[in-house]
Amino acid sequence: MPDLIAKPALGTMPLNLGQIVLTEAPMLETHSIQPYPGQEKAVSKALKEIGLAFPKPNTWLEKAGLRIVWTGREQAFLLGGVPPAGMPAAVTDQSDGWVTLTLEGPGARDVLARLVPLDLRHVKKGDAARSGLGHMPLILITEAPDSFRLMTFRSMARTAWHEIHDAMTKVEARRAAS
Amino acid sequence: MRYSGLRVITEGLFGNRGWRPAWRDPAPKAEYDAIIIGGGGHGLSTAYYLARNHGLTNVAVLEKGYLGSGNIGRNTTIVRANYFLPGNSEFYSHSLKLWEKLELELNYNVMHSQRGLINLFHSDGQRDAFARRGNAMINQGDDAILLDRDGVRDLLPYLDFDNTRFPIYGGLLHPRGGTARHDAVAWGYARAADKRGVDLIQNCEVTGIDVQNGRVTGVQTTRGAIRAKKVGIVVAGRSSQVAAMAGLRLPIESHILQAFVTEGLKPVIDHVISFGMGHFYISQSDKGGLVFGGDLDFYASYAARGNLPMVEHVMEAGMTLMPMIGRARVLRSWGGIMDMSPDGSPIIDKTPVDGLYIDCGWNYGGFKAVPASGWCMAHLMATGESHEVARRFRLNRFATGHLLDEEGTGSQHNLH
Amino acid sequence: MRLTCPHCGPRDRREFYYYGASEYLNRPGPEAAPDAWDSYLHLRDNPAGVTQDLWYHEQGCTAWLKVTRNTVTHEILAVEAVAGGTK
Amino acid sequence: MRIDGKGRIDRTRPVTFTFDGKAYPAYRGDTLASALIANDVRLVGRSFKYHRPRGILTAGSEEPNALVEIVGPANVTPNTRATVQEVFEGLVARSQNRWPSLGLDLMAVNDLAAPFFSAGFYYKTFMWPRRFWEGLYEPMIRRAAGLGRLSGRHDEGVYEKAWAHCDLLVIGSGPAGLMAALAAGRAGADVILADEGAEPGGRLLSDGDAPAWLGEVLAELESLPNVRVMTRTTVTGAYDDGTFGALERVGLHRRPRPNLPRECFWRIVARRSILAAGALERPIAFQNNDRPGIMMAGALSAYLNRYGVVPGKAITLFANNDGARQTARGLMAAGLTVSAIIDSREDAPDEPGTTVHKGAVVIDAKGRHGLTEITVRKGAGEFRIATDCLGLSGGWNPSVHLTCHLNGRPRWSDDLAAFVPSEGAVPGMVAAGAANGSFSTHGCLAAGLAAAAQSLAALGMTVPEVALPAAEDAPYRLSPLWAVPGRKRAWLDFANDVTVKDVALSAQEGYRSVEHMKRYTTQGMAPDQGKNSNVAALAVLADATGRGIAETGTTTFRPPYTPVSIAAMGAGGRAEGFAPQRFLTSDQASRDRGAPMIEAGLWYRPGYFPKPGETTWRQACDREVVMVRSSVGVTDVSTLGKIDIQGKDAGRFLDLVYTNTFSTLPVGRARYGLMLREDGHVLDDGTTARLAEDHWLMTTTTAAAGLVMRHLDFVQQAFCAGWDVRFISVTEAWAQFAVAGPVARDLIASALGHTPGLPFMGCMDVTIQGVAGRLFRISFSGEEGYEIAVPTRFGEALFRDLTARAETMGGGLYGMEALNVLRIEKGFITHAEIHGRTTAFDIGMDKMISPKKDCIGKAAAARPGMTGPEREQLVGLKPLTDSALTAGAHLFAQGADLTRENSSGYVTSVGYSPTLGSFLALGFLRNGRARQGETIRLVDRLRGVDVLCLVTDPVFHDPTGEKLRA
Repeated sequence: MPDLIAKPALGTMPLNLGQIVLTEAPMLETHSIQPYPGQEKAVSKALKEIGLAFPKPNTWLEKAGLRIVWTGREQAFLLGGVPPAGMPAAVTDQSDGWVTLTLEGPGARDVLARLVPLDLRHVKKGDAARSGLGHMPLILITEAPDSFRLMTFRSMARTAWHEIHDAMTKVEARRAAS
Repeated sequence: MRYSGLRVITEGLFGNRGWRPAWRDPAPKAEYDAIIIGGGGHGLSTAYYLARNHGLTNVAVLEKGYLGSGNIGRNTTIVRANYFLPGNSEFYSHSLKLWEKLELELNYNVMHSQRGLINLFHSDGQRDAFARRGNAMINQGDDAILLDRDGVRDLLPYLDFDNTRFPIYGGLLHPRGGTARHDAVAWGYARAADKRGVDLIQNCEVTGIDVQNGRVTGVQTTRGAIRAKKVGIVVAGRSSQVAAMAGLRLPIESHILQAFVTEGLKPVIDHVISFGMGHFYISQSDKGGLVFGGDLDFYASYAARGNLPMVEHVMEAGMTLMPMIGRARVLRSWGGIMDMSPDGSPIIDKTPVDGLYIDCGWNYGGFKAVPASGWCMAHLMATGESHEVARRFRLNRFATGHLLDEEGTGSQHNLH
Repeated sequence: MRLTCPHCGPRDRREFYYYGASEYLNRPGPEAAPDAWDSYLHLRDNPAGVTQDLWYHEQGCTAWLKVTRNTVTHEILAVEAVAGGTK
Repeated sequence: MRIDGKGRIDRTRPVTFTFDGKAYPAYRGDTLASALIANDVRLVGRSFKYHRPRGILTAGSEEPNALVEIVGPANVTPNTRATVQEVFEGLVARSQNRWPSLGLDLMAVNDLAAPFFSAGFYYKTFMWPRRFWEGLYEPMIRRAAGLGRLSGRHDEGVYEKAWAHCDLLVIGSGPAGLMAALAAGRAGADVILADEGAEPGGRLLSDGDAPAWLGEVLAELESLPNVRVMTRTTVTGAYDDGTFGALERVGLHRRPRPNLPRECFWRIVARRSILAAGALERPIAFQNNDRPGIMMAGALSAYLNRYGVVPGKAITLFANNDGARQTARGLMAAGLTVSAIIDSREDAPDEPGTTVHKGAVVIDAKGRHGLTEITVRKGAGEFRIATDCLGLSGGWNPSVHLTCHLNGRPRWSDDLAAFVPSEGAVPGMVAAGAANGSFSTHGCLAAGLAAAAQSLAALGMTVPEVALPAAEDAPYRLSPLWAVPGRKRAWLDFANDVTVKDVALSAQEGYRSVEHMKRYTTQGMAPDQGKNSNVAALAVLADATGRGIAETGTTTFRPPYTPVSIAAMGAGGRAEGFAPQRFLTSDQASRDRGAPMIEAGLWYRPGYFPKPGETTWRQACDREVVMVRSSVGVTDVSTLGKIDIQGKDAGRFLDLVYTNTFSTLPVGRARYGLMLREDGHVLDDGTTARLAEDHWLMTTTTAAAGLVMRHLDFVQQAFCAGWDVRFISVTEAWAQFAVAGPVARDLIASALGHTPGLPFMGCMDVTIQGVAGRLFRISFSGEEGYEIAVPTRFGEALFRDLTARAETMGGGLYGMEALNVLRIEKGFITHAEIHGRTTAFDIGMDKMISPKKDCIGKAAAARPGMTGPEREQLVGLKPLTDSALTAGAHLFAQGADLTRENSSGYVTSVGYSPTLGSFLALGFLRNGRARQGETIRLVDRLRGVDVLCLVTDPVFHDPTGEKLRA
């Protein structure tokens, strides 16, 4: 056990507004996987060991509590565990680099529509996207059409929380006024 | 016909029937001593100073649309001499001195208003950079005052000093900086050039440049061939196309810069103000509209119109800097085509073709340069030598590494 | 304005950073003459019409893209990854 | 006057509002304009230039006259169209651009001086004496100009921006838009139907009693989950690739509620679009046609049918087309008197119930504060008609505006005497209905359906069955009439006071192109953007120049279609929302110690850590510098960019992006690297460590972290895509702290539990209190220095731990100020020095450009202008006397005049060095390296500093680096 105390990015309680809930997700072991040129298949093969494959762009896969998310050009994040050793890929520990927020409930997409320039009309479980949350970087993981995980830089956690909260407030005020 | 307050009154009393055209509408002659391609601010002032300073009056200005149809009528009208690199300093200083006498020189009220320009800074590092600039301005013989936060607050109490992302540390005040009525500058030069005998030929597009044995001999136009031994290209965002007619490839990329004006409001902003943490600059026109702009749209374009990301960025900058303008409504937005050079500074130089001269690379600072640009381009075309305040504006300086990069962003055209 | 990123699909212009003409891909060799470097770094065709230029999907997959488009109409004709792409 | 039984207002919900301090009754559903009409208020505004009394001209957003200020509890909104602003309980409105009052406006003296205020008069006078412009003329002009007033207070209102995506955007919900939306909705397309009005229906609500089928269509649209009806939403701009801007008035029509946005600026992304924005009726110019009480005929219908009000008892109409007859019939059916119709057409039809003066024109109007009488000319005869309301119809202009936003030019139709949209002007957009010149209700319905069919086909969808409701299909018959000749002023642009004479004068003076005319007269540049007047002004110009209208051309319509508040488009930018904030893990700990936090890019970093008794930042800074030099200091350096680089070609890659060689660096060592831009100037510097054979960690400056990442991505993808190299930012993953000072090693040993035994520029994995971390022996202070990194979650704990240990050793925290002084003492550069114009030569590092290999920027750095004695080179500067120095000062040779020509350099960084007991500076001096030992004059004329300095090597402290390597 380390003597140093670990701290989450925010350490805040979930926020409920109307039917929408914003939560800081617990930190999850996260590793980036970047196959070397031409090695994507070999990496996929290696990932089979844990029941996964290198994900296609804009998707994520899940197996036994492990999740692999496409996070950019020739890059994926493995969430919840350690990648198999010896893959022909660069692997880094990204666990501490990101804050993950969950946004759930009817109207979650209305909240995102205030911050994210993506077309979310037809999103479904298994979708992933790189984009922006306002002016912040974003990895958007869709768990259901009204349930999302949002990852952004850990140092920007407060701004991210504030901006999502602000958007939720406005969505809720509109609902109340209608 | 001379303009004056008395003339306005006498004409008014007689139904304003006596006003005559501000310029003639001549047909192109077969030959001129010099041709200026481009009837914008720079082209018109070049023609005017060719006539005024060098006695060259057998000159034609060829304009494919109407006079002043380019960036001279699509800018945010800022006039300043606040550069810090030798080469730029003396040039813009010279230009500002010409501005200060322009109304009487042209007998046309261009409404040059020296209301003071304030560049805000938001960190110690920015203050140091602005101090360097301010000292350069004073060394050049121009004016600059370094304001601290309270000094800015005294002048601009409506800025948000308390609740803003990038607090205001101070500002560099350039008291002689200000604005002018953009169209009037084009019209004033046009009228004054016409009066000295220059032919201003509108709706005349140059379609070719005739070169024989490395010498220019004239141009082809939509209104026929016109001969001339000296031809000046002064076409801003279209420089690459026109120069290509003479086989030249320029260090220029054309980009869009948007600008905005609000509905008329009673006087509320008395200075020209520029934000230091995001491109945003603003002044209020005499008609009452807030005139403001930001950075380029950043992609090469000839469309003279922009897109929303930069619009929103500019508005967001306005809201963080001076949230009192929130309820002003944007009436119109527009875009100009900027001739961006690799170091952000202009080119006034000969070309490899004898008798062919070029004046371009104004990036988005061309408006304030109009008088000196014309002055120096005329000097170059008349004497074959660079004017002393424009001697660093060489076409080959990128090849040699003698750069004039005020922004320090390097050889990427859109970053200046 | 929207660009269709070969990895991410159609995206708003604000996700992209613009560099300049695709000429930047043709880096002269270390032994190239100064003229070649001048041309590479500074001189541009700057066409009023179809051009190819470089965009970076900065707020996206971080791919550098070569975009074929029209500078007069803003029509986007093609977008391809500079490094080739995994699809 | 309110008409019983008419209108769609809610008579069960009376409300009270005030205008210019007087309270009036109204109903929910009224606009301010309809409510004023209901209360017989005729005078509502003053014109821009002549301060002419003005009434309400239109019933829409194109209103040029009835602009008012809305006074809210916290702020005032100027230039609000009374025709758009909905009335709610407690609404406070007041007139603008008048002094002292609306009824008695002393500025109206301008109206008397009108002959001298002809178009462009100001270009011809106010030139002499020169200095009177800023002092007298301009302030006078500015005070007279402008319309409403900004309060000068921060706009604290709530605004938002949002995105919406759809297959089909239908702009306008009149008959064409409704049919289009219905068809596309039934086909299963995602449809957004946007309309400016408070309720959908467009002209169907205004032309007469709304047809029964309207309710059914709206109900069906409401029931379709794929159709989104956005009311109070004006599509304001068309942008590239199916992107539209739209402004929704979310809260402006009701009493303010907490958190409810006032407005929302939408970015709508649509695969296809249908422009069904209708048409705008145009006035006819004649003498004094701007009197209050003169209104568009269609507006009269709208006020009657939609709001149940009429602005007069004895109504007359002046038209050149059949359209105004519908207004007449509607009025008469409601029991009102239509005294006469003046129809300019000789062959105009009769109208039962009223007199039609055929081939007649109105030539003058009387009644300064409200119309009382018009003068009509028919043939050679003239006669007067008493009237308090004149409806005008000069025909209709299709709302082509959005089709022009991508530089499309509308096409002139001689048949319609109007501009119509050019096909394909906006890719994917189809114009339909009145917006496309089809003016009958039936024509609109059919066109809407056809447009939907066209759009659905393009979307690959099948057109469903839609039956067209029965509707009128009257032909559009018109004989163009723009301006009635007359001696006195006849208004074209009401808002900007541009008259027929002004346009004629413009042509007379050679401003004959349409753009010249617009700019010279200001025609079309007022808040209505020429919606009411541009076409007539063109016609007058065409007439004056002897050209046709088609040849004259039109000015371009640019976004926005209707003005949009800066606050809406800038929503989110207010206050701290302008950019994300990045916080260190040590942020709270630093604040707890009273450290002022300074913006460093997006980050916040502590400036200094004040101790009791210290009253200035300098005291704290000096103490912290001495502390680092004498014992040990701790500071958070996590903001530096950290890039993890892996692969067997990583060394080769580093050799390409750095000037110096990295591939030879042993594992467990770090090296300082210099990175150039391809143009040969310095991009960034930092240390890169080799963690393992194929594993590297690059450090960038805080400022350039993003820039360097983008640069590396480019180099890799463009030039070495096939190399085995991969990299990713790990900046956020690690918290990193610098520990520096003579006893730094002891502190590290105490924290680790053992002495690391790391050589200078070494790096190693460590376990610190049970946490796996990394230790680097690097220094930015010149003292023996370490940087220790742990996963970010442990950052705060380690920071507190290191701080506590340092304090027991006589050390403690130091901030940015001390860090800056420490690095100046050592001559280390930051972006104050590598400001984008400096070369490796300038900073004395040209030897770091390896001759053995290529690197980015090498070729361009070899250009003749990039090196040599003419360049300003990095030097140290030390005052000869005990004097303060300032950054930004310039350097002059002693005895030289203080001119631009003589300025031979400048100061980039200064600090007071408690170590050396003197201010020190870094700067650039022409040929500076050869001038060490010279005395130079440092002059800051902005701040009155003038000090003689010794030119020195930039490294002031420990020049041999003994302390570093100790």
